[in-house]
Amino acid sequence: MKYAFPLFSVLALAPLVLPGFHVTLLTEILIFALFAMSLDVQVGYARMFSFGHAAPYGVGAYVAAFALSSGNLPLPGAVLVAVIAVFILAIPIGWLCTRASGVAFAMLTLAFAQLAHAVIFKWNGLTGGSDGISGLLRNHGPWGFAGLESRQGYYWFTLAIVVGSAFLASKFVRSPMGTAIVAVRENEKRAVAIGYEPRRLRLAAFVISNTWAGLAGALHAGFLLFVSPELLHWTLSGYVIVAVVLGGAGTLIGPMIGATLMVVGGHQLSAVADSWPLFMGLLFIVVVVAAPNGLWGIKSSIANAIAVRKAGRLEVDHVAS
Amino acid sequence: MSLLECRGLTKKWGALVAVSKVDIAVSAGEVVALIGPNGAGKSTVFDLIAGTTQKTSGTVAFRNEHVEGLSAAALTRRGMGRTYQITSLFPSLTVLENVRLAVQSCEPRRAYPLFSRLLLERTTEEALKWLHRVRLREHANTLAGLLSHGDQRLTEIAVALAMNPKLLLLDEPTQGMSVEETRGTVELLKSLLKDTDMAVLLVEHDLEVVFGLAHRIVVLDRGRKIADGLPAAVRADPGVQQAYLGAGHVAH
Amino acid sequence: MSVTRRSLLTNAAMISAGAVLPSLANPAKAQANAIRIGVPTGITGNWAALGQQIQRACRLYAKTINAKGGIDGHSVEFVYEDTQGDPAACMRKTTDLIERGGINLITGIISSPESLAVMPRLNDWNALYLATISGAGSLTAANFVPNVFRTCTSGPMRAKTIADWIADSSKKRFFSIAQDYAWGKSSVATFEKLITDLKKEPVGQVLSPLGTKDYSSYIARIRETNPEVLYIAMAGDDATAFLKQAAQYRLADRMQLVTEVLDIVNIKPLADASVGLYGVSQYNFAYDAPGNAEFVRLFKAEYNEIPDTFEGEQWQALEFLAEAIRRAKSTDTAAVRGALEGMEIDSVKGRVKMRACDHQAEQQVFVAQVGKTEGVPYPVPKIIKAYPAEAVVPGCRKDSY
Amino acid sequence: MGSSQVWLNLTLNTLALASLLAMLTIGLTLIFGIMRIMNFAHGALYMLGAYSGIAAAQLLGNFWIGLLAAPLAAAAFGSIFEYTLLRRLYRRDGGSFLLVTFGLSLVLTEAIRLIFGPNTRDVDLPSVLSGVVWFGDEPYPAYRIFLIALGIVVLASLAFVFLRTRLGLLIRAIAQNAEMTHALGIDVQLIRSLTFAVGCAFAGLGGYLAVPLITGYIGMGGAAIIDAFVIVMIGGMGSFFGSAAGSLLVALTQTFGNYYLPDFALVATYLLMICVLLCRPGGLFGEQE
Repeated sequence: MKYAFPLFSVLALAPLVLPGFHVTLLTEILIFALFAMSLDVQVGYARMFSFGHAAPYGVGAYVAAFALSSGNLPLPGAVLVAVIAVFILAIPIGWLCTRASGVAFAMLTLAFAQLAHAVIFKWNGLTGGSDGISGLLRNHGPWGFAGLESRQGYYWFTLAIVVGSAFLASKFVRSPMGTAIVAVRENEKRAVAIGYEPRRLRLAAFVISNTWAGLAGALHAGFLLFVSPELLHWTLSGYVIVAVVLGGAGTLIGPMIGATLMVVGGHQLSAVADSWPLFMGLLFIVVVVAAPNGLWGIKSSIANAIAVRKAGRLEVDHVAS
Repeated sequence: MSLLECRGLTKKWGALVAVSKVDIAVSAGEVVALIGPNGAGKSTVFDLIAGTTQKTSGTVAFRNEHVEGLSAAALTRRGMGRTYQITSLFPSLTVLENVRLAVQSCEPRRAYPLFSRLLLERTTEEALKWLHRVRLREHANTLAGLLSHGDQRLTEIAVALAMNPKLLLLDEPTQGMSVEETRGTVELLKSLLKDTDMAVLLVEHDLEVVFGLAHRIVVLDRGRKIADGLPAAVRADPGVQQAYLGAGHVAH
Repeated sequence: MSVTRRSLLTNAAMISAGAVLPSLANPAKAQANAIRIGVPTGITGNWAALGQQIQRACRLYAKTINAKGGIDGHSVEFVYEDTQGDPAACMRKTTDLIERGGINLITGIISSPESLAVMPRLNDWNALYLATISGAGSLTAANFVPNVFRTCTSGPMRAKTIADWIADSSKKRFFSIAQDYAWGKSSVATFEKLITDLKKEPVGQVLSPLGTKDYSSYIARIRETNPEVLYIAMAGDDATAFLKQAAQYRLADRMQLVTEVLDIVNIKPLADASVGLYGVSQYNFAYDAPGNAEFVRLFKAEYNEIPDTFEGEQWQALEFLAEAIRRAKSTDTAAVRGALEGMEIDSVKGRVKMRACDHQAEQQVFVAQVGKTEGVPYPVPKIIKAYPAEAVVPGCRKDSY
Repeated sequence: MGSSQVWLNLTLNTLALASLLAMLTIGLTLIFGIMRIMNFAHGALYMLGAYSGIAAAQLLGNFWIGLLAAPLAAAAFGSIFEYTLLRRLYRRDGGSFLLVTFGLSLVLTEAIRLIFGPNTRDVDLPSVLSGVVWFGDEPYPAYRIFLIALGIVVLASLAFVFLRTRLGLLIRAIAQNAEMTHALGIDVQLIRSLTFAVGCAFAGLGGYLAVPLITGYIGMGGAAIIDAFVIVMIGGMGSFFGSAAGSLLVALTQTFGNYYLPDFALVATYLLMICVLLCRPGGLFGEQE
């Protein structure tokens, strides 16, 4: 990750030179990237395809919205409360969902997400029903710190959280637990034989992934200052999975790139062409055909190709001498 | 009392008797080889001991404890490690990570600490030590799936050893290796087993390997034990010669 | 750290400056160039049919007014963006239109959640939004913001119109079916309260989830209750599906069907099965007003069709906006807002007044019945009675009666 | 309307809905069984069937033509897709299929909007189907009776093909073990392509048959795909009989649920799926993991 620091520096300095709208767009990209990265922990490392990842995202957003509006908590406090709430909810739901694996797991997550959507849609008094909760405010901190209220302030806040999360996630997947999760994905029987418990590891991956999605959702609430049941709609679950696969599952950075492409691509394409979904669809198809391991996979295939060519040359040299 | 004590092991597949009333005992520090012609039931006996196949009758006692019906994971925790005939590493993890997973599974903290740097450092060090001993140190950061076949088998051994087993079940450790690799592996195993009280039960086709390593040899033929003794005695046993040579003659 | 902190503060200052800038820059830009109006609407996705109505009205308006030399010499230009009905996308598109495009006039947003997401920001953006579809009562009540004007009718107004119309009828027993979301629920609540006040009896109510495909169970329930009138608060594809299935069960033979939304887009697929259906026509192509006759003529010439509800509603909004810009002699937000407040125009629905207190346009609402008419190949809503604004518009900043 | 009439009504409604759902899901489950892929484009093919059926029926002024055109169009399009794209991907993991079929559904939906416009489309029923059947003094739509009859005929003939013909045997064999079947000298690829085409044809037919109830609209595919997945999961992925049973169960839940507990209608199907999957992760008729 030799590019991490320069990239971070560029992103951190961006608001100083970019016009306002670009900062807004960057904030949205960062949040969606975090969301996609959170799903990658589950999909890429534990191979648990979730069709209901909008649920923790949406619940995180709603809890943060309650905390901001009714609870009057400062913004970081609201985000923290949302993360804790999603964490607590993820444990029992994950426990149930991890009873199954493969497609059945995916459909269970979908079912729970649809239930969450129905509850939020129906529970008018609390959630505002289909109209959602609007007019949220980024409340001051306890010492009147108002830096997060501005567009740039919120961008830096988001950037810090997203970069921190990406750093932690990359540590996590290489951590003792992270490698154990990959081991279960690669060869479950063998992992059991050397003493690991797949269900517990899957549950851990589920809870961590969901909690991170909740964090992204809470950031979304603070960003748009509006929440509505669309945040829990299955189409969002679909889009985030597409972002993960598009970018390259199991790489953390790939899904973030996929997410960026989906937000920027969707936004720019729709500005120039009415039929932009058609072009997005074609793009997905082309990526699948041309880049089996997603966009980030292109980089490693190029690296591999170079390595193979070098190795070939060495061999040739060897034979020649 | 031996470390491993099997009595009357029997396995029937319907009417077919694969293993019949086999007794095997392995003591601490002992290297026992299980040999026999194809279809003699070596692998079945192995699977019965490792718990991956349910036996029809008989008993398996490990460290004075009946271990019937225990899962592979439970046996591992009790100190019975094994390698697999078909290599079963985690291909997209590095060699180091493969071994580290084994080291770390023996850690008392079963809560899988998330970011314990100490644990990570200690287990990495331990894993590197094992890699060093199987001479794979320089491949530590290679993906296991990209290793040569021989090196994968060595990694398998390192993984098994890393869990500090009291008894190691080695399932054809040199299968598919070149003559040179086989020789190297035998030397390596010898050196690994030199100052340890770990016991080994070895299934192997290659008699070179068997006679190079084993303290004692158990011979199976058609599911029955036909010999059990020191290498020299077994080599001289007419029954064994009959079983091997007879089978060989028929085959040729 | 100190650097970050300082730049943070500098930037906070820059933003507050930025919020003021457009209002200074825009009039000058508008004087020199075209008047640009942002339309974040549903071009693709589930809302495409309504989005098409919005776009058709805007295109025709631009073409017509620019042919006449624009507004005070400035041509009018619409910038369309696709939101697919998603509030987050609508927010992004609107931000883009306003901040990057330098536009301060927005119209054509479809869903109520989209409107509600955008509205709290309008003040910071110093931009105006003219609501032409969103019927949620709260837009001009609990969620009122000064920079929003609703030129179309609201849900409560339509419910009130039907209740008034029913007051004259001898029918007593009423059943309601509504889509299970904010608008449907508030419509049913308003309607049931009003008819209860009229000493009539609501005998049952069903809320159908959005996207329901099979309405047969609800129809069975309605048949079992056997009301005299069925009040329907449904819109979009769900409305079409329900009306179609109701027709297959011959529901109209047993009871009177009254729908809060009588749009051509929903009844056209039903063909003759829709004949006889009653309902509220927010805008009606056959309404006899000079402005409407001209609009329908232009529309037919352009699209070879008669205009539907939101084509009329959108046209009315644009007439309001154009007149306000003329009177304000600028597109400056505050000036246009000032001009709009209390402004009266002769629109496609007759005389319409934008009241100053909550920015709801006071206008008459029509009750119509579907029937055949000359020159149109499919049945269309025909006005049977018009209710004046005084009777149907709720009190100021209220969405109930 | 007496209570026995209500029951008769609800039962018929259940059967009619089940028959529509079965058309939608049979294709999905067949394709999963034989190819192990989740076809996210199934909803878009359903929509394609609806729109091409409407177009054909309107062009020739005959409803019945649509019953032919819809499955043909969907099968033709599905085959082209299978031949040009899916075939390259058989060795890939689930993610590739997800992305490519998701991409296709975007392309197809948007192409249909471009060709047919965003407005709702409908088809005229012939008089024999647009009428009603009287049960006492209660009218019941003839079209729903037609749906029930058609559903029974289609399911019965499919069951015959599945259980009694060589093709059915091959399909079941490939679903169980494709490599083994291939080793027996059978052209697995041909059977796969055929099954995919047939699966798409049923999606198309289902879409067209739904038009007289819900009309054809942009977004009908998206609404259908989730229902279809739920039913296929409840029945068991890859199981023909499972998807028939799942359709009936879901139709039963929705029809009676909407009548007796309308507030829970939204979640009833999902609760049903959760219960089934927690007890039998492979679905009612699927292989248990």
